[in-house]
Amino acid sequence: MAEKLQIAKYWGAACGGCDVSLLDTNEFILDIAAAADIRFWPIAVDGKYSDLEAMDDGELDVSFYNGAVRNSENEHVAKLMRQKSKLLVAYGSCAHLGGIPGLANLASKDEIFDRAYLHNPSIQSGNETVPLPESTDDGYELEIPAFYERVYKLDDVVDVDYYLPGCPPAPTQVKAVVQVLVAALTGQAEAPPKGAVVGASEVAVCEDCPRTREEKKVTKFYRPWQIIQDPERCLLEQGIPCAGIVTRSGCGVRCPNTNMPCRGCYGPLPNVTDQGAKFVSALGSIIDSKDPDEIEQIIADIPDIAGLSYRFGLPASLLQRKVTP
Amino acid sequence: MTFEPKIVGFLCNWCSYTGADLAGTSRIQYAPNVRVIRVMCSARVDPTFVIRALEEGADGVLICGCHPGDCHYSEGNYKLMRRYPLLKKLLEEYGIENDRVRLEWVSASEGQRFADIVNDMTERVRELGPSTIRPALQADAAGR
Amino acid sequence: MDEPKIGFYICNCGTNIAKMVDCDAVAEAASQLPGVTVAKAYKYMCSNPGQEMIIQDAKEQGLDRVVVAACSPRMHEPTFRKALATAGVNQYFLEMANIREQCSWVHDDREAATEKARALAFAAISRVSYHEPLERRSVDMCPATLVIGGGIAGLSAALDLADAGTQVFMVDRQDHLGGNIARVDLTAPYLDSARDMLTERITRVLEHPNIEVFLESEVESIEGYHGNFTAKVAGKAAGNGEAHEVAVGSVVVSTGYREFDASRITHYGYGKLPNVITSFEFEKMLRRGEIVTKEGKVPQYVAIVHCVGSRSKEYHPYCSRVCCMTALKYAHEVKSAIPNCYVSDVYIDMHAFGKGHEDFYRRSSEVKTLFLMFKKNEHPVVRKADPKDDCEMLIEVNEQLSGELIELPADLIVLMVGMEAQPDCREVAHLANISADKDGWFIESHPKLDPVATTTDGVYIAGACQAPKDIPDSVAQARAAAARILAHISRGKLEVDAVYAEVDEDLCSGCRVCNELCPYTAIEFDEEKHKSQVISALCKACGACVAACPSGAIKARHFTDQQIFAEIQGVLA
Amino acid sequence: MAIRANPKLIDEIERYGAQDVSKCYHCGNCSAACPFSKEPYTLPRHSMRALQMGLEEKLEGELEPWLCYYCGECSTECPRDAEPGETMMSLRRWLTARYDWTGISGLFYRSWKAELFAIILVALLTGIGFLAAGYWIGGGDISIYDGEGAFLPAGESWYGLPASGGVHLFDWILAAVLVFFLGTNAIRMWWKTMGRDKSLDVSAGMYVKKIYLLPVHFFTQKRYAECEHKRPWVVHLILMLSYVTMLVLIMFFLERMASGPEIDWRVHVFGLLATVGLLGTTIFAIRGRVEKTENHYKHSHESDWMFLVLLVIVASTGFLQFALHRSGYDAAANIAYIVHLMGVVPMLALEVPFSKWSHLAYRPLAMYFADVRAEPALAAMRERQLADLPATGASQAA
Repeated sequence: MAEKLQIAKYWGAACGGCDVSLLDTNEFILDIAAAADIRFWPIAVDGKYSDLEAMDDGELDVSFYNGAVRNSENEHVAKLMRQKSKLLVAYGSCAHLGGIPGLANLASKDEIFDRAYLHNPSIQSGNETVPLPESTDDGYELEIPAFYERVYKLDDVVDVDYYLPGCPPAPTQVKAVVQVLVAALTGQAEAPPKGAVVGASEVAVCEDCPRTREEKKVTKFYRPWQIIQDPERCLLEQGIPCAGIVTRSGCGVRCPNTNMPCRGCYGPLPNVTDQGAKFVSALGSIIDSKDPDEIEQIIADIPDIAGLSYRFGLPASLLQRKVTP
Repeated sequence: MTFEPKIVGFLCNWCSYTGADLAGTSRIQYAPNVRVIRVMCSARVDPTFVIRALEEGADGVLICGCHPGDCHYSEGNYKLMRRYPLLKKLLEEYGIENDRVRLEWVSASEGQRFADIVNDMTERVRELGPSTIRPALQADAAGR
Repeated sequence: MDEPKIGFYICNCGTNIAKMVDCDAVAEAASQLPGVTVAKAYKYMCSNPGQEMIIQDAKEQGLDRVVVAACSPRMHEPTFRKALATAGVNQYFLEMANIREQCSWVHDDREAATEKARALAFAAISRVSYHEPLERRSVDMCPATLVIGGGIAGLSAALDLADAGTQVFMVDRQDHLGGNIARVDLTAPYLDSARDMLTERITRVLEHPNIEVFLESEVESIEGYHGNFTAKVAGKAAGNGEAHEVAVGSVVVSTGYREFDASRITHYGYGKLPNVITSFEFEKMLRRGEIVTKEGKVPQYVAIVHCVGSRSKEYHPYCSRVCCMTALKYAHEVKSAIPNCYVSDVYIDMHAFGKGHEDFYRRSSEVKTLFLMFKKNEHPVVRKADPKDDCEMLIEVNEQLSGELIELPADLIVLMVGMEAQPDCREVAHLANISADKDGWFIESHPKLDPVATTTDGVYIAGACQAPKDIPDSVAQARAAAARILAHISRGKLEVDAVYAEVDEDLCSGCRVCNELCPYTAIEFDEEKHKSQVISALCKACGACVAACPSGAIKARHFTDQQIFAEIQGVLA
Repeated sequence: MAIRANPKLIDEIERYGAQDVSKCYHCGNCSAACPFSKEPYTLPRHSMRALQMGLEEKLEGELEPWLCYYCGECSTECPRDAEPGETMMSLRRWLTARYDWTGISGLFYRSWKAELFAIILVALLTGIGFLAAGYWIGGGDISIYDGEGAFLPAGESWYGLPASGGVHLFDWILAAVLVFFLGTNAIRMWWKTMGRDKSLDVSAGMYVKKIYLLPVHFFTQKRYAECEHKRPWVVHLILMLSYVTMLVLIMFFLERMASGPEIDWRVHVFGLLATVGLLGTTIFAIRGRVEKTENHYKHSHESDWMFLVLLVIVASTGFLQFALHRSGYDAAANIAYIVHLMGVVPMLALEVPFSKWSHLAYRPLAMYFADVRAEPALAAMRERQLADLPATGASQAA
C-alpha cells in the first residue's frame, strides 16, 4: 500500500451511537488505524475545527458524517467536510434520513424552546432563559450556533456520495463498507455508484427474519409490553406493529431477534417513495374488520402513528415536517 | 378574486368514475376545482398518492369508491376503508386540516351525489384557504 | 428512457367540448411540453378521419406515445387503442383525458373549464411518458353458458345459445319455467296468448339436448373470469345437499322482477276491500275466463288504476313501462267479456311509446273507455259506496283534465302494480360481481351503446332485471346477449386485458402482507422461494395488493406508482 | 265536495246523435280552433270532458253548447275524429229535452218515429179540423177563398188583432199555447243554467244591464258572423228573418194577406220575399245535407230532416194558395190552404217548443245569460286557479 488514506469522522446532531458503532468493529479499528490516518474525529482524537479549515480541498479521502443537521454548527462542519473530502458518507440513520432528531420536525422551534427552556418541571422559576445565537455577558461577546427551525438530513445541506444506514449501522456492515471504500480508493476494486445506499440489503427485513409468517389478519394492535408474544411467529401477525416489512434489511434483524419489533432505522426500500405512508398502507391492509367504528377502535391502539411510521425518517419523508401555518 | 382550490380526485373506475361520467351525461353542473385521476379500484389508492398530491401543492384530496358492499372487486373499498383512518391520523400529526382530505362513496348511478360532494368539498377547502405545505417546503429548501 | 415522441390530440366533439373549452389554446399549451411532437385539435377524433390523423402522424413523425383529450375513456379508449395498433404502436402507449363528461358538460365557465381541461391534458401527457408496452393475453373460451332465471328473457337467450350448438345451464328457483309471463293471459297490444308463446319455448328448452335445467335451484357462487367461470348450483334439481359445479365461459343474468306490494298504498284499500285486486290477480281471473266480483256478481263498473307504486315520490320514481298497455288490454278484455260494462282508466300519463301502442290506445278510447287523469303524487282514494249507490266502491279523483274533484263508481278495481327489483338483487349482483342501481336494477356497461354487457366481462344482463321492460325488449336484449356470447365462443380464444399485477421477486421479502388481500385468490405464496406470486389470469387488476406492498415489489401494470405520480404532478402543473 | 261521475250518461247522449265523444283525449286543438272559445267559456273541450265523465248536473247547467253555431272548425282540427262540433249539436238536443218539462222533446229526439207520428197526427187533425170548420162554421162553399162566405175566413181584425173568430184567432190561440210551452221551458233553462248555481252571485242589475243583448242576438246573430266562414251565417240569417217576417205577417196582417184577388203590395211584397228566402235557404240546406257540402251538414239527425221538409211544404203551399187565389182558382187555393195549415200547425205546435226550432229562444237566451254571468264566472275561475297554485308548485318541486 502506497501511502495511508486520510479519513475523518464527525458527530452532528446525534446520540453518539454511531461513533460507538465504529468502535464496535473491535480489533478491526486497528486495521483502520493501520491503513489510514484519522485526521479528524472529535470523539476519539484531539483536534479543532481550525485544523479542518486548514486542510486543502479534497485533502481527505473519505469522511464519515453521522447525525442530522439541527443547527448552524452542524451545517458549517458538514460543508467543511464536503469541501475537504473526496468522498462523503452519510453515516447512520440521522445523516441518512434525519433519524431520531428528525422527529423534532413534528414541532416548531418555538414549541421546542418553550418546552426545553421555559415550561419544564426541571426549571427553577426565574431561571427561564432561551439561548440566543449572539449575546453579551459582562462585556464578552458570546456566540453559539443558531438553532434551525427544523431538522435536515445531511444531503439536504451538502452533496452526499454514499449512505450507510442504521441506528447505528451494524458493525459488520461498517467493516464491509470500509473495506469496499478502501479497496475502491486504492484502486483494487470498483467504487459503488454515487448516491448508493451501502451496507444494506435491497430487500426488507422479513427476508432475513427467522420468524414464521402465515396469515396477516389483525384485530388488535399491541405495544411490545402489552402482550406475551410467540417468539417463533411474525410479530406483525401478533399485532405488534413491526416496521420490518417497510425497512431495508442488513441490520441482521437485530430487533426482532431480541423480541422487539423493527423500528425501521435502515430506511425505506429502493422502490418505496415514502416509508411511513407505505407502513400505514400495509398496516391498514391487514386490519380484519369491515366496520368503520371497529376499525377506528383497532387503530386507536397505535398511539403515535407518525412517530411509529417515521421514527428514523421524518425529514426524509415527502412532507418532511409538521406544517405550521 | 376568490381563491380557487386545486383538488386532486382519485376515483375508482367502476363506480365513482362512472358516476362522474353520469353527472356529465346528465349535464349536472358543479365546481371545476377537482381534477380526477382514475384508478381501477379505491383499494389502489396508496396513502403515498395522497401525501404526494399534498406535497405537489394540492389544496385538497378527494377519494371516491363504490359504496361498501358494492365494490366491483367485491371488497376493495374495505381495504381503503381500513387504511384511510390511519392516514388521517398521520396527516393530523403533520398538522393538515381535516377537511383537506376526504373519502366518499359514490356509486355509478349517483351523478348528482358526486356533483354535490365536489361542490361541498370545494367550498370547505376554499374556506381553509391555500395549502401551506408546498410553499413551506420550498422556503426550507431556499433557506439552505 | 430516451425522450418519447408524444402526439397530443384534442377533440371538439362537434361543439360538445369546443363550446366550453378553448381546444386550440389547450393544444397550444400542450405543444410547449417536453416530448410533445404533435399537438392538434380536431372536430371528431373518434371519426375515421380523426383516427387516420393519429395513424398518419404516428407513421410519419414516428410518434411512440399518444394522448387523446376527448370523451370518457370508458367510451372511446378501445377505439383509439385500435388506431394505435393499426399504426404499429403498442396500444398501451395511449392515454385519454376526459374533458367532456368530466369537464365541458359539467361546467359553465369557459375559462375555468379550459384551465381544467389543460390540467387534465398535462396529466395525461406526463403520465403517458411512463407507459410501458404491454401485450394482451389470450385465454381459452369455455363454450358453455350459465343462464340465471328462466323467464322469457332467460328462455330466449338459452334457446339461441343451444340452437347454435353450445351447452347451456339454466337455473331457476321456481318449480317451473316461464317467470312472470307465465301468470299473464293475453299480451298487449296484439292480444295474443302469452301461454301459447311461452309453452312452445318452455317445452323446447326442457327437451333441448344442449340445455340442462336446474329447477328449484339457486346459484351459490361464481368463481373465475371471462371464458372460465365455475359456478356452484345448489337446490333440488342439483340433488339437494352438495352443490353441483358447472364450468361456463359466460353468464346471463335474467332474474326478472317482482310486482309491487299494493297493500303499501293504504288509500287504495288493497287487502281491506275484497274487490280491489292487483293486475296479476286480474290476469288469473282472465285466464279462468270469468270476470266477477268476490260476491260472484258480474261487475257493472270496472276501474283500472295506473302507476301503483310507480312514478311516485314515496314508492318508486321510475315508470314500470308495461302497465299502461296492460291496462288498455284489460279494458279490451273486459269490454269483450261484458259489453255493457263501464271501464275507466285512472292514470297519470298514458305512456304509449312502443310499436302499435298509440294505435292500441286510440282503439281503447273507441270502445268507450273512460280515461281519468290524476296528478302525480296525488293518489286517488278508494272507499266503500253507500248501499243506495249502484256500485260497490267509489274512487275519489282530483281529475286533471276537467279540474274537477270527482268520485267514480266501481264494482271491481284493478291496481296496475309496478315492477320492482327482486328482493335479493343485491346478493345476485354480488354473486355475479355486477352492480345494481339505487332501485336495485342491474347496471349495464353503457346505457346507450352497451345495454347488454356489464362491468364484469363475460357477465350479461337480459330482461327486466336491468330495468322495467316489456316482452319484445326483454327478448331483444336476451338474444343480443346470446349473440355476444356466441361471437366469443366462435373465436374460441379470448383476449384478456394486459392490465394486471405482477411481483418483482428480487424486491419481495415474503412478508405476506398481500396474501390475504386478493378477492380472486390470485396471489399465492411460494414456500420454496419464500416469495409471493400473482397468477395473472386470475388477477382483475384492482391494485389492492400493489398499494399494500410495503416493499413496492408488486407492480400494477398500466397503473404503476410512477405513472400515477406523473399524473398527480400533471394535474397540479 | 266531489261530484259523482256517471259513465252511463254518454250512452244517453249518444241517442241524441253524439257518436265519437270517447275518442277525445283532450289535446285541446278544438278549443284552439273555436272562435268563441274564450274564458270563462271553453268550447267545446269543456263540454266534451263533462260529457265523457258524465257530470250530468254540470252539463245541464252549461251554456256553452248554445254559444256554438257549429261552424265545424273543431271537427276539422280534431286529430282523433271525435267530432266535437256534432257533440255540441247533440248536447243542444239533449239540453232542449232537459229543459222541456213535458218530456215530449226528449221523446222526439230519441225516436224519430214518435216525432213523425206526432207530426202526421197533428197534421191530420188540423186537416180534418179545418175541413169541418169550413163546412159548419164557414159557408161550406170550398170555392170561396176570401170575403163573404169564405170557406176558411180569416175572421174580423181590429188593428191587426183578431177581433172575432176565424183562422186569425186560431193562430193567436196556437201562438199562446206555443209561447206557454216555450216560455215555461225557458224558465226551466234559466233555473238550470243560472238560478240553481248558488256559487255565482249574479246581480239583478246585470240582467237589466244586458237585456238589450236578447234582441241583438236574436235579430243579428252577430256571433255566428264571427265564425271563419260567413256563408252559413248569411243563410241562417236570411232563413230566420224570412221566418220572422212571415210570422209577423200572419199574426197581424192575415186579412190583408188573404184578401184578393188583387195584390196588396204593402204586405205581399214582404210575403213573397219571405217565401223566396225560406224556400231558397231550405233548399240550399237540403242540398247541403244531401251532398254534405259543409261541416255542419255532415251529420244529419232525423229532426233536421223533418224540420226542413216541413219548411219546404209550408213555404211552397203558402205560395201556392197565394198564387192559385190570385189566378182565380179559389177552390184549389182553399185545398192548398188546408195543406198549408197541415204543415204550419205541427211545425208551430211541435217543432218550435219541443224540437229543433226551440233554439230560436234558447240560443239568444243562452248568449244573454252567458254575458250576464261572464264576470262572476271569470272571477270564480281565477280564484280556483289561484287555489291550485301551491299544489302545482309542490308537485314541481318534487
